[in-house]
Amino acid sequence: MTQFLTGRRFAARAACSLLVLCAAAQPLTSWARVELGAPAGKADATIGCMFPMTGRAAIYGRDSIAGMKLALADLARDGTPAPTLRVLIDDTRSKASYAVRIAEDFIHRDGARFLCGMVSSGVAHAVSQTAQRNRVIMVGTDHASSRLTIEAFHKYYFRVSNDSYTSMAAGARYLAELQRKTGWKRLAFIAPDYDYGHVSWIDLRSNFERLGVKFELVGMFWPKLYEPDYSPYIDALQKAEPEIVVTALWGGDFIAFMKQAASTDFFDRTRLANFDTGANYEVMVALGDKPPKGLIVSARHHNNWPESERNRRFVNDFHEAEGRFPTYAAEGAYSGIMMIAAAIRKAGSATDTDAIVTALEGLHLQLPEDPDGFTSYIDPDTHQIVQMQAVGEVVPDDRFPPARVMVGNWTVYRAEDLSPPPALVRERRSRAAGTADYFP
Amino acid sequence: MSTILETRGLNRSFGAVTAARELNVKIESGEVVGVIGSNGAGKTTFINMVTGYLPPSSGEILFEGKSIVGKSTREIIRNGMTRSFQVAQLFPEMTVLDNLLIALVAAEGPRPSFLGGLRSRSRIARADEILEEFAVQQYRNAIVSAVPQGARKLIDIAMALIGKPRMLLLDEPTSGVSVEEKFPLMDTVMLAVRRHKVTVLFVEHDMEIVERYVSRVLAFYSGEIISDGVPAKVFGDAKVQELVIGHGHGRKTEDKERSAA
Amino acid sequence: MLKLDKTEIWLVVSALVLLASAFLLPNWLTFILTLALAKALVVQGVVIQMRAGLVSFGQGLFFCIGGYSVGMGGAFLNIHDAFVLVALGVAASVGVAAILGLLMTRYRDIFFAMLSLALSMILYGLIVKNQALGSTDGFNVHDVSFLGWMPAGEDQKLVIFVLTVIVAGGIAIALNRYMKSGLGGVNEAIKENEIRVEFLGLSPRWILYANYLFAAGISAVGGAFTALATGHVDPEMAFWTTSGEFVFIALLGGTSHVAAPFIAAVLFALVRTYALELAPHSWQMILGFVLLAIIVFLPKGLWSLVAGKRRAAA
Amino acid sequence: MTTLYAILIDGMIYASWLFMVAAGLTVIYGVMRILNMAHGSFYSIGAYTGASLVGWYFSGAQGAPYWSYALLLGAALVSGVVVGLLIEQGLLQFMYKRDEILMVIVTYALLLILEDATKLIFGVDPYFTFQPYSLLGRSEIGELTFANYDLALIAVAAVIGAACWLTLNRTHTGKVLRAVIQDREIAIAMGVNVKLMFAATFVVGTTLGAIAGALTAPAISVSPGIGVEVIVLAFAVVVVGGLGSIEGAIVGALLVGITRAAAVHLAPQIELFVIYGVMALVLAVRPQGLFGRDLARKI
Repeated sequence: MTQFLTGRRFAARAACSLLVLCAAAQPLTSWARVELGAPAGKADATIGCMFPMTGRAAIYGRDSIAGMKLALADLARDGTPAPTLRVLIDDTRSKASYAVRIAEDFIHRDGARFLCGMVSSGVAHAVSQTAQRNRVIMVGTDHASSRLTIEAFHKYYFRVSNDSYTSMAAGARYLAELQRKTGWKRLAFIAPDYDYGHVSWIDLRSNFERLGVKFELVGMFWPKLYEPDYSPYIDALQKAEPEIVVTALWGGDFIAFMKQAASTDFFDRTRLANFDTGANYEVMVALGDKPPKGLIVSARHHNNWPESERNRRFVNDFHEAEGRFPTYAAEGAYSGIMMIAAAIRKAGSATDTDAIVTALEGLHLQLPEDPDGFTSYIDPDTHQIVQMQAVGEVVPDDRFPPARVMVGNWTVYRAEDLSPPPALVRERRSRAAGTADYFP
Repeated sequence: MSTILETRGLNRSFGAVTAARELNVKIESGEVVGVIGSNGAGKTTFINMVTGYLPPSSGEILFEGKSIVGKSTREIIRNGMTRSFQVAQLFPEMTVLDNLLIALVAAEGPRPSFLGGLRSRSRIARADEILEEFAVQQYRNAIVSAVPQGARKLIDIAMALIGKPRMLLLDEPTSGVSVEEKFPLMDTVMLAVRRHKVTVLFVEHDMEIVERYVSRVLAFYSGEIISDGVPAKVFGDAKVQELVIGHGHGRKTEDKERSAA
Repeated sequence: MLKLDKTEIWLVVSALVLLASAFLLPNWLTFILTLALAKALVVQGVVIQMRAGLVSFGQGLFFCIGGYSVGMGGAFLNIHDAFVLVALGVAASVGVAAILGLLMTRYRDIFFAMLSLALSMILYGLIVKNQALGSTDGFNVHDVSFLGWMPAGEDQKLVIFVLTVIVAGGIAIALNRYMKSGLGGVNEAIKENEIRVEFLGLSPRWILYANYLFAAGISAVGGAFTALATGHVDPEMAFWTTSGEFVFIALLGGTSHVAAPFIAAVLFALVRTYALELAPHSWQMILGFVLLAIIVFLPKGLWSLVAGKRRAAA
Repeated sequence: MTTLYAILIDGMIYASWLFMVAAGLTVIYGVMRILNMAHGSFYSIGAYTGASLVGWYFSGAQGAPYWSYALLLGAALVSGVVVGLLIEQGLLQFMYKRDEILMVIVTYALLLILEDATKLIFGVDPYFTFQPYSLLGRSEIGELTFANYDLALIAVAAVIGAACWLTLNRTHTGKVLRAVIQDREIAIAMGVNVKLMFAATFVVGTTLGAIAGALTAPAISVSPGIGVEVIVLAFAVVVVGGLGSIEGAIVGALLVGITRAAAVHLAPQIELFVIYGVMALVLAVRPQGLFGRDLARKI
């Protein structure tokens, strides 16, 4: 009589599968993981950082790691006694569920008191909720959606790079001045179809309302992230005949959009503006020596602005260490480490989280992004760093090879004009109470 | 003897071709009715209509007094009329035993049980009885695709009988079976059929088989029944000789000539 | 009451071993096991239909419905009990399957595969374009309580692991019964020769319909537990490459034994985790070669390796 | 009115691109009954080889720019034939006895392998080679402007469509191919060298996919994942038109193309959803597609 499966055979199978489990049980240190700074035992505090290290956004991960190395080096060289920091960096693979998993490992297995980094706002939003649940401080260095400091704000979240609201505030002011000169009326908006794209539009519109800028919205387009073919959107944009097109496309998408638009007469009839990531060094390199006409761009950090001693030293140190010039992600990561170190020093302890939170609120720290005479500081209410922002046009400039163009004709905006008014913050936070952002 | 199957004014045409014209047939329960006719004579159309696989263009089909026109194959099978296939339709990658067990499960009701095991002791015992009855027990655990054609035919018919039908259509049971196996196969089938008191509708080309096992013959030609009666009468009928058997179908006639020469 | 046959006893033993090992193994491994077991439930959904001859290239549809029901239940309907959320996911999934099943069971092999793929891509398209559901980013699943009990942070993952093992074990026993039952046998018969099943007086279409609903239900359970374990849901769950992965694992294990999908899912998770670490850019290639090897050398799946040639041997 | 023109012309451009992508897939299924999941990878291999060759050519900037089109086609032909032969001879020829659904999964495995292979060979960063696209300039139709390159694509797609249709229906090899499609066994029995036919068909199929990729490369940023993106679109077209029929692929491409163009212009929100909606609708009504043959159930 055939037994479905004789006990003996089943036992063999169960044993072999258990064997596989045990073989897999020895601790899997993820090879992709990078460790900087002091070893486990000697560090005052451990910082768990997450960046995309594979796929299209990998360049930002690489630059962030280099930025952190510079920060640790500056802390060591700096006279005043600084806390010894241990920095662990892992690959989020730009996937929220995976990043949440790494964050929990950092907290429970490595005892990290700080989380930092993250390029995509979606990933940052997921990890931010994990940070809140575990009462661990999270310092954003590269994601920009203003939702994290407004709707989904919580006590342990801080950000050390300009967010979408700040960039759009600078952009709205620039376009308001441009309207007084050229009287443009027709505006279109195109951004990637995910949280960051939609929040950028909300921030731009609320800034336009605050400044009383009247315009006719002739089109809004939402290509998906990493869209390879923008031609249908470019055709639709041309039919809408806008005078100004504001975009929140970033990195490879922004470059692809410009190159595809350049093969049409798009730039003869419209001016393209990108206030949050447009001036990134990676974009300048990709423009080669024939940039499209009329580009208006800004970014969270520029290699050639401000002309301050601190910024020049940061850029040169980076170039010496890495053999290339940094994208804006590097300065964000650098500021993150410097902020954490300053906060620990000010709070006097590396373990009392609440003391560090109060230390961070309102903390002033001179960063490469600050022009002479201004010092960045953390807004106590939104925990968003307050910095000046410079908007400019693309001009020939070969001081930073291989780029043949950089940004020039700067218009610089004071930091205080760019932060969201408290009333708007309260109003947006109350409206968020019922949605998926709201976190008990 | 009550009428088990009756057709009244049965017609079926495919476009211009009329495959069945005004067929009026009455079959009593217990009869073994042979159906002969050359290809395209309307035999297959008649069989497919009667087993509910093909709806008639017009006319009535009554099985045990109830009309089965428009009923799904499933309902007709449940009412007790089933069929076997010229090419045995079995479950090729399963064992012969499993094939019978599936047929036994199906016979128990339209909604097979979710919990009760397929290989229950009672079902296996019943399957073994059937294997003995059809003398195919040595293939019990063999995969069907490895079983010879003759045995497969027997299993096909056995599975049809499991549902305790009152009427069974045998579709050329001996086609593809070697000459030596033909008569033993038919003896086994007829024994089982008689034991289950099943009326048989019997499509066959081999006149020797028809003559030996059939109580009545329907001869088809271009959609009409040209002769209906005991085998001797039908085979004697001049029209049948010329239109049906004359087409060189009857192996008997060729053997006679060869032996006579 | 429940007379367990030999396989079911081993299933219970394996479940108990897994539960015991939960306290020994590092928590990143229990996390991978939770995801693998949840995924295995969806693979079981694919296997049941594969045994009846239908290859579902869109099982991600129900996996996603299960996951999003848990997510949306927590975020919008303020339901935070794990059991209610999982039940919500199963109900939604079976409801959708009840409607789609009427259409789907009319098709076989390539057409069934393509239609199921199209339907899951429609759900993907709907979610991606929906702002309230966080479009492509998806959104976080709120913390859940278990009949009122709210475990602390890290223990929650352990509780979810225990729950997954118990539910997966229960479903495995039910599936074992199902595979060995009359209905299970008829399933395989439909794959072999659907016309004969019809001529035995059964309706293949309604049996496939029951299969479709049952597969949708356990796939939703898989989706729900995945959402609870990862704490995040995104439209990727309904994308066709996710469904392709379920088919991959179903083939990896083979369809002849109830434990095969579980073992295959765990092996797949481990191979992928190591491959991801060792070769972040070519782990898919490794899986591709493994799949090819399975199809060429082990058509019945890894399972045939272990169970030996039991049919021929008898 | 202009939106109607815009939809029609955009629809035509998109339909011609869809047809070129789907042609290889439907040819291979028609003759060999293989639904080739890896077709997207041939598309991306064609795109990558085309983009890198043209990129290299323009970085040197010596030769006349118009040679880049020849380079694009050359890249497609070489990569298509090489990869096609490698896969057909190396793997598929041993598997023709397997049933259809298993072949789908074999090609799925091939997809996984080829996707990573392209990442290893061509790297992860996107390739921008827009010169051939902008070289042809633009033209005005009514108040709308369209890239001449896109309009040229319509012509190229028409040529490919006509070529496939003519070879299949008006040549001797076409008749033999159709015999193989009807019944493989009988074709073998009649002395048709089916092995050669399959090898040739598969290579033609992969090359068509590679050509589609290479010709699209100048219009997009070639980056990982474009292959996976394209497969599902090609399925929608082929299934709507009817698996294995060239006319079906043409009509399917037009239907899906114009529907998508309408969606982009009128209701961008439902753009992705509308393609699969059309596919599900046609499958529900006519499972074998608009031009497919109804497979009779023989007992």
